[in-house]
Amino acid sequence: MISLYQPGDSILHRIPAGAKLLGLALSALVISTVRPGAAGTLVLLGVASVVLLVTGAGVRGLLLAWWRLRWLILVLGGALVVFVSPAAAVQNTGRVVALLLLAEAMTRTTRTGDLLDVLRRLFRPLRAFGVDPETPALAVSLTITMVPVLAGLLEQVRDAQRARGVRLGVRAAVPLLVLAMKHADDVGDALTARGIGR
Amino acid sequence: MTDAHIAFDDVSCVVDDVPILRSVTARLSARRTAVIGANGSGKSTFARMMNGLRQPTSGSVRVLGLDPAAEGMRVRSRVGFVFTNPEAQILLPTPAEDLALSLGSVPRAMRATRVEQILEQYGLAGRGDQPVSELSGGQRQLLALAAVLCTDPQLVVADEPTTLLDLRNARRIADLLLGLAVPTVIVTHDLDLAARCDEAVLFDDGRLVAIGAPPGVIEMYRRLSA
Amino acid sequence: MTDAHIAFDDVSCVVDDVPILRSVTARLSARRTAVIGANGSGKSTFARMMNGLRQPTSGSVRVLGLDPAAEGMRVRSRVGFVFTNPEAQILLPTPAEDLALSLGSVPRAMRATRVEQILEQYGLAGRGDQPVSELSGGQRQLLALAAVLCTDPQLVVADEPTTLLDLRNARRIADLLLGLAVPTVIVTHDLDLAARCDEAVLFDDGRLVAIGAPPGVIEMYRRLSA
Amino acid sequence: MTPDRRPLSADLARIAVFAALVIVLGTVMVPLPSGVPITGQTLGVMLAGLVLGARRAPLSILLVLALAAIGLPVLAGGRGGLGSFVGPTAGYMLGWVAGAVVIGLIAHSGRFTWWRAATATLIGGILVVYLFGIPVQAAVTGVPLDLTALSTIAFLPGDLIKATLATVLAVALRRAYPRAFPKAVGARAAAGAAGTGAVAAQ
Ligand SMILES: Nc1ncnc2c1ncn2[C@@H]1O[C@H](COP(=O)(O)OP(=O)(O)OP(=O)(O)O)[C@@H](O)[C@H]1O
Ligand SMILES: Nc1ncnc2c1ncn2[C@@H]1O[C@H](COP(=O)(O)OP(=O)(O)OP(=O)(O)O)[C@@H](O)[C@H]1O
Ligand SMILES: O=C(O)CCCC[C@@H]1SC[C@@H]2NC(=O)N[C@@H]21
Ligand SMILES: [Mg+2]
Ligand SMILES: [Mg+2]
Repeated sequence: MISLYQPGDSILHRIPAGAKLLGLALSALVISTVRPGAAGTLVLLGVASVVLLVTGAGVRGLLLAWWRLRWLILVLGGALVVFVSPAAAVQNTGRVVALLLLAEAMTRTTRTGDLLDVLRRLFRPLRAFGVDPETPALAVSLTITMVPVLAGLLEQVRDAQRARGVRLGVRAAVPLLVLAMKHADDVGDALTARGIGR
Repeated sequence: MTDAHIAFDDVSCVVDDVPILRSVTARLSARRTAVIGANGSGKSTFARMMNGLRQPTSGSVRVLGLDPAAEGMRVRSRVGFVFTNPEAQILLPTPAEDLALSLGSVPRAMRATRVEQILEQYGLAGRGDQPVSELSGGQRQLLALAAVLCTDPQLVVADEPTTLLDLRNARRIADLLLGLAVPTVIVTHDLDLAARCDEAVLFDDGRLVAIGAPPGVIEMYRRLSA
Repeated sequence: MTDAHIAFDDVSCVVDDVPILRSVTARLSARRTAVIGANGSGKSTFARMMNGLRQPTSGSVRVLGLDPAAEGMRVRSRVGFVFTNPEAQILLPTPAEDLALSLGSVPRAMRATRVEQILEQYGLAGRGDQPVSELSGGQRQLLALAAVLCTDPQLVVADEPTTLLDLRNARRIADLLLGLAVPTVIVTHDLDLAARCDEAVLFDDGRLVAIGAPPGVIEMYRRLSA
Repeated sequence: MTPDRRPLSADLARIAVFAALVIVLGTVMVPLPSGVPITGQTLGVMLAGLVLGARRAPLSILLVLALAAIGLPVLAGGRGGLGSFVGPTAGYMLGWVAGAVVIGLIAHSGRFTWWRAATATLIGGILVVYLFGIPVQAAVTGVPLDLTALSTIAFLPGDLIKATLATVLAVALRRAYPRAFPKAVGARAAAGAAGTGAVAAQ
């Protein structure tokens, strides 16, 4: 699975992951509670765009980010203009877009591994309840390993249908689920055998 | 040369810029053909092309006179394919259901009786309604084979069908496959099984490097792997 | 008899009212022990009990002087277990991460160097950060083995570790396992591999029916399967 | 109702495999202009609830959300990143977690039957998810609540199909691979500590 991380050495790349995460959470809180007016929202959008530019996304990356949000902007904005008011449309749509841009900046500049470490730290208090903070992090990695395996199983089931000249349609999910559960049980044994996860 | 049931002509296959078959030309006309070679040498890819499960990037494949790429359905209704892992091949929860799936062309009223017959014939009598996951490895491979053979294929391709089996089950499946009246292609790492075929094909790094009587080809494989 | 690293004493195992091991008594003291027998005869169950992956319904199991049922963690930290299917054994997305997981006890700072060493040693140099899904079958089995052996186990149990491999890869893994200095138990359908061990154990229908020098035990298995 | 007592860590792999399943199902999606897509992932949520039960299923969903949070493209159509948690779909994702719990509770409240599974997916997989999703969507987008609620009609046909599918598949899986399910309440008492119980005991 390819991470959405983009290597680089901008300021945002160098700020620790935990700090960025906290920053994003705080911005989300502030933006949605303060509810700046229409003008304020436009300033906010400008700031968010600049932040994204600073990550090294370039003008092209920035435009692309906006382009991906086009439907949200058009439809949400449109609905709000029709049903509420143009000012509300700018305010509310702008708020959502600004937050999405900030989040994209965060995602582009933070390595998966660094976020995993944050996750580990977040889970550290769990130790008091007898949960190993490594376990959630391990589960995350285990899932990443399993996605291509599952895709491979899907292919096996597809091939089996084609080879046998039958089309199961959605019923094909049954053999897929069986293979997936079998795989899970094998992995469970391997985990136990390696003395991990408990 | 016209009676070859399988003809590969300068077939190459490239996946993600990596060549996995390189200019393979082969005419198979023996009743029983073994395909041998190292892990990743292209054996399974070669076998899968016989059934249109994989398509060549260039070159032409003819199977029973048909082009699997263009006439996939017709080829597949004539070619039976057995995979290594029976688990991946059994599509429905119980043996009876799975066999009935293969018998789509048999009138519904007769299907149940036919299923019973087949179960009996493959030593699975009484297990028709048991969850497939509770069958033993050998029983599962027998079921997978039964589900393929009961459609009366005109050609059978098997990709390492005995790998997970013990002596008796491996022999049983091997005897079944080698005893078929229709042409049979068997991909295998079991060189004793390969030796029992009429012809052998050796793959190395995507190339067909030898084709001929099994003893010589097996000897060459041993030398290559030394 | 006190130097047996594995001792089964009248061990039975019943799952859903079906007996899968019946009163097995065995003392293994050879450096390399092969376990052979038909599909479903109980070999894997026997092997799994050696590190507490399965528990007996009755009887006692001692491994390296410990009881796997009661001291699971301690036994598992001493016993390395290798499965047939490398896919299920590799737990993390890349070889480097997977090996690092095994090296939990090594100080963080030294781990990366150690990982590089191990990759080198198992012919996987330079592949540390490649997704596991891009490794070949043989490379995956090597990685799985490396992840187990790098923890310096005092006993190694392998359940059909070479089944899915070609001649060269199978030989490589077999040589690795047979060359270990610690006691090794190998479940296998490959009788050539079994013949290379110092002792062999034969299972039939949940019963241990023979234990002794490999040639005799293999001969008996052949007769049983006839 | 006795919840399954196996240690959670013994089921780490199952929890992960369902997370992976939800991720793979994300490739089946229809983007809608509202920013909330129709997605195959709700089918995964329902299956997780039915198979894993009330304790493990939500962990599976949380795993997917954690992966999304650390920037992997695991949501419908390959989206991911923290944006998803501040956008209009945030509530639905929260609803998946709660829904998985409810599905598990209902489906495993007695012997596993198709009607229990169906009830579970309808209530937990649709009602609960919407209950969380709609208010958050309305709050984030500023569209009035009633209008937002009305717009979810677009999801209803798909979600009803997915509920049916999840029910049928879970019942079939139970026949094909009985081991996948936590033992039913009655059956467990009969089986006692033997067999699979012994494996779990350690
Ligand atoms: N879908 C795919 N995508 C990328 N590479 C593939 C794919 N399928 C096969 N390959 C590669 O093609 C090569 C040939 O694969 P193939 O399965 O034909 O080998 P094989 O001879 O059957 O090996 P084995 O003995 O291990 O079954 C391998 O290197 C494999 O990694
Ligand atoms: N979890 C389980 N539930 C029910 N039956 C099981 C389970 N695991 C194993 N069995 C049964 O126990 C018996 C012994 O299985 P085991 O895996 O030990 O055989 P084996 O000798 O390793 O066979 P193979 O050569 O096919 O690997 C088989 O009949 C099998 O069906
Ligand atoms: O991918 C996401 O960010 C979450 C998407 C949430 C989609 C909701 S869940 C309930 C309803 N049914 C659908 O098919 N889509 C919506
Ligand atoms: Mg192959
Ligand atoms: Mg076994």
